[in-house]
Amino acid sequence: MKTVTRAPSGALERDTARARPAEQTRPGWRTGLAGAMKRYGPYAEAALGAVTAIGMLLTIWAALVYAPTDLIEGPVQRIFYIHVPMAWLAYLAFFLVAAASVMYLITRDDRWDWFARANAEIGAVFTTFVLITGSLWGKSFWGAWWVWDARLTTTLILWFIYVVYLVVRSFWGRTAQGARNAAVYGILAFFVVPINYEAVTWWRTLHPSEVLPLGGTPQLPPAMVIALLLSLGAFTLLFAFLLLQVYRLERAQATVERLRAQLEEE
Amino acid sequence: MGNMFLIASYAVLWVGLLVYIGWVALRMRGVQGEVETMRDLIAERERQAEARATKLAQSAKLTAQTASAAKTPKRQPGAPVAKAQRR
Amino acid sequence: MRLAWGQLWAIVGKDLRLELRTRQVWMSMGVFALLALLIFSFAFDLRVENKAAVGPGALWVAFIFASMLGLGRNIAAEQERGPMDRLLLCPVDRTVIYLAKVIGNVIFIGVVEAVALPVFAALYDLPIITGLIVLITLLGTIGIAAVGVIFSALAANTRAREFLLPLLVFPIIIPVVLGSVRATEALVNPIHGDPPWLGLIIAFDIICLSVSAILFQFVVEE
Amino acid sequence: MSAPTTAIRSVSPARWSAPRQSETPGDTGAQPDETTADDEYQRDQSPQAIVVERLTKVFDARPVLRGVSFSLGQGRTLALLGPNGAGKSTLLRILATLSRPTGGRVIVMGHDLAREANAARWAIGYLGHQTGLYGELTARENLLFFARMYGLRDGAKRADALLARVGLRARANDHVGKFSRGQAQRLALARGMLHDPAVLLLDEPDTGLDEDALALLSELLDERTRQGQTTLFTTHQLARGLAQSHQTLVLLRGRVAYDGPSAALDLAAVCDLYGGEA
Repeated sequence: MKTVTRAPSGALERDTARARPAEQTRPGWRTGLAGAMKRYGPYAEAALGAVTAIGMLLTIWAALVYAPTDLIEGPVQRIFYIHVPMAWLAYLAFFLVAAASVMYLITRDDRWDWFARANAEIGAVFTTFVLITGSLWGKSFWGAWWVWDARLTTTLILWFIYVVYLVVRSFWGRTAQGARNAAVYGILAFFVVPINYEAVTWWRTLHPSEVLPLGGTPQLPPAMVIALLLSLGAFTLLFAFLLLQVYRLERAQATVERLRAQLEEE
Repeated sequence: MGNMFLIASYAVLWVGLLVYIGWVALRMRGVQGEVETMRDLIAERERQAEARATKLAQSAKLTAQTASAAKTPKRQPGAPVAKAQRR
Repeated sequence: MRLAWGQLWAIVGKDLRLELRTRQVWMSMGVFALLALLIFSFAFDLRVENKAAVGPGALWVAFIFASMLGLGRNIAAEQERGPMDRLLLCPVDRTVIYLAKVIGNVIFIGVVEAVALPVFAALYDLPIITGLIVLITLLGTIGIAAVGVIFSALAANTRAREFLLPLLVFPIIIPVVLGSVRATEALVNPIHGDPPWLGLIIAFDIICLSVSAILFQFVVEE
Repeated sequence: MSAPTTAIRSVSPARWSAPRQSETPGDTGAQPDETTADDEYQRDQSPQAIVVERLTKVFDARPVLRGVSFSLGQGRTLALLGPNGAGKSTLLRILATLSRPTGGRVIVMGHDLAREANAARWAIGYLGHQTGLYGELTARENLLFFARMYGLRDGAKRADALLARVGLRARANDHVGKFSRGQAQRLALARGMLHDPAVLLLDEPDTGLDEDALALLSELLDERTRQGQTTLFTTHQLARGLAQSHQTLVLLRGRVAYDGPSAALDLAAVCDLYGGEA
C-alpha cells in the first residue's frame, strides 16, 4: 500500500477495463441489447438448454428407432448420425477460431479472443468424439481401429492443431501477446487446412464419400436424411449452448486476471 | 457384433458430453468463487483507502510549481490531490 | 521499393555474417542431420527393395529436425539483447524483416542440406543427385522456413521455446513433408500418374509466405 | 522527507553542463522566434516535435499510462522524471513506435504514430535499456548495417564521423561483444544518431557511463539544442536532468504530476512530487 488512492469506488475498475472506452458510455442499440440480454438472458439460456436437451433426445430416437437399418453396414451405420454432424461442427468451430482471430487482430477486443478460445476448446472436444466414434465404426466395418485414410488423417491433424492451440495458449497465459500469437497461429492453421486435405487425399482415400452431394440427388433414403438433419440441428444447438457456457467461463477467467492485477497493483 | 460398437459409441458420446459439461460447470464455479473473494478483498481495501484519503486530504495541499510545497507533511495520498488542482 | 530491397539484403547479409562468425549453428545442424541419417540406417531395414521406400522419408525427417535447430536459434539470436527492437526501430516494413529472415534461413538450411545430400546418396546408395532434387529441396526448405520463421518468432518470447517450436510447426508443415518425401521418392522410383507433388509444395509455399508476411507484424508488436 | 529523498538531494548537480543558463535555441539563431530567456516557458510558440494526447497503455489489465498529455516544442530538451514504475520507459517505447498504445494519440514531427509509424521512424532515434547492437559484429559493421537499413548513401562516412565523435575510432574494428558497458553505450548513442533524427529519445542514457562519457553526452545534448533538434530523456539523476533540460515532465504512476519549465522546478519540489515513492 503506497500512495495513490483513487477515491470513488468503481473508478478502479473503470481504469483497468480493457480498451473499449466508447462502448460503455455511448447509449444506443448496443446498450439496449446489453440491457435486454441482462434481463432476458437467463430465460433465453434456459430455453436454449431445454431445447437442446429435447433435440438430443429426439436425435437418439430418430437415429436408433426412426431411421431404417442400413442394408450393407447393418446397425453400426447408425453411428453416422452422431459422427457426421459433429465432424461438420468441428470444422465450423475451426473456421470460427480463424474468423474470430482475424477480428481480434483488427479490433483488439478481448471478446473476440474469448470467442476464439471457446471455439477451439469445443472444437477439440467435438473432434475427439468424431475420432472415437469414427474409430469404433472403422473397427466394425473395416476391421481396424485406424486406417491412414485421407479424411481420418486430416481430422487427426485438425485435432492436433486444436490441442497445440490450447496447449500453447496455456503456456502464453492470458496476455495480450499470447492472444495475438494464438490469433496468428489460428489464422495460419486455417489457411493450411485445405492444402492439408488436398495432400492427404492424394496420398490415400478409403473413407465413404460425401453423403449429401450438393446439387445432386441424395443417395440416402428420405428417412435417413431426415434423421441426419434432425441430428444436425440438435448438435448445432448443443454446440451453441456449450459455446455460450465456455465463452462465459473465458470471460470470468479474464475478470479474475483483471482483479488479480488490481490487487497486485495496490 | 455391430450393435456392440453402436452402443459403445453412443455411450462414449453421452458419458463424454456429460463429463465435459460437468467439467465446465466445475471450472465455472471455481472461477466465480475466485471472483467473489477478490471483489471482497478489493472492496475492503478501497474502503480503508478512502477512509485514509478523506482524513489526510484536508491537510495535504500541494502546489507543484512552487518549491514551498516541500514543507508539506507526509504525503501518502497527496498525489491525487495535487492532480486535482492541476486540472 | 528500392529501399525495401536494400533493407532485405542488408538483413540477410548481416545474418549470414553473424552465422559465419559464430559457426556453431551450422556445425550442429550439419552434424545433427548426418547423425539422424546414421540412426535411420539402424532403425529401418535397408534391404535393396526397401531402400527406395524408406530412404526419402529418412532424408526429410533428418532435414526437418535439423531445420528446427537452426530456426529456433536464428530468431532467438535476434532477440538476445532486447526484443528485436533494433530492427523494429528502423523504418522497415515488417514484411521485409519476415522475408529476410526466411531467405536467411533457407540459405542456412540449404547449405546444411547441400552437405547432407551427397552423404545420404552415398550411404543409402540411391541415385537421387539430379537437377530435380535441388528444386524439390529448395521448395521444401522454403515451406519449412516460411512456417518456421513466424512460429519461432511466436515461441521466442516464451519460456520453453525449444520444445514449443516443433509443437507449433509440425502439424502445419505436413503437406510439405508429404510432398517432398513423395517427390523425392518419385526420383528413385517413378510412378505413372503420380499426383503433382511439386505443385502442392508450391501452393503451400505461396499461401504460407503470403499469409505469414501479413501476420508477422502482429507477432513482433508490443 | 523520507530517506531516499535525501539521498537524491545529495547528488551534485554540477556534473552535466547546464545549457539553459548560457545558451538557448534562440541565442544560436536556430529558432529565430525564440529570443526570450529560457525561464519563460513558451512551448506553445514553437512548432511541436511531439504531441501526446490522453495516452493510455494497459499491459494485460495493468494500467501503466493513465491519460498522459503533453507536448514538446522543436529544438527543446525534455527531462522525463519519475520513480520506478511510473511509466517512463513505456512512454518512451510508445514514442519510439516500439509499443502500441491502448488509447490516445501520439504525433511525432507531424506523423500520427498510429497511421504513419514508418514515416515517423525516420525522425526518431531511440536508445533503450538494451544497447541494440550485434555482439558478433564490429562497431563499424554495426553502424554500417543500420546505415543500410536507413538507406543512407553516405553511411560509411557518417559511421566514421560518429565513431570519432563518440571516441571509439580506435575500437572501430573490434567486436562489440567485448566492449565494456560504457563503450557499448557510446556506440549505441552513435547508432541512435546515425540517421540524424529530429527527435532523439534516450532511456536512462547516463547509466553505466564514466565521467568522460557523461561529459560527451551533455555535449551532444547541447549540440542538438543548438541545431534545433529535439531530445527527450529519462534519468534518475534528478539534478542533472533538471539542469540539462528546458522542460520537465514528472510522471507518477502513469499520470502527469508536473509538466512545465525545468527552471521553475528545483530538486526539493521534484522530491516532493515523488512523495514517498523515490
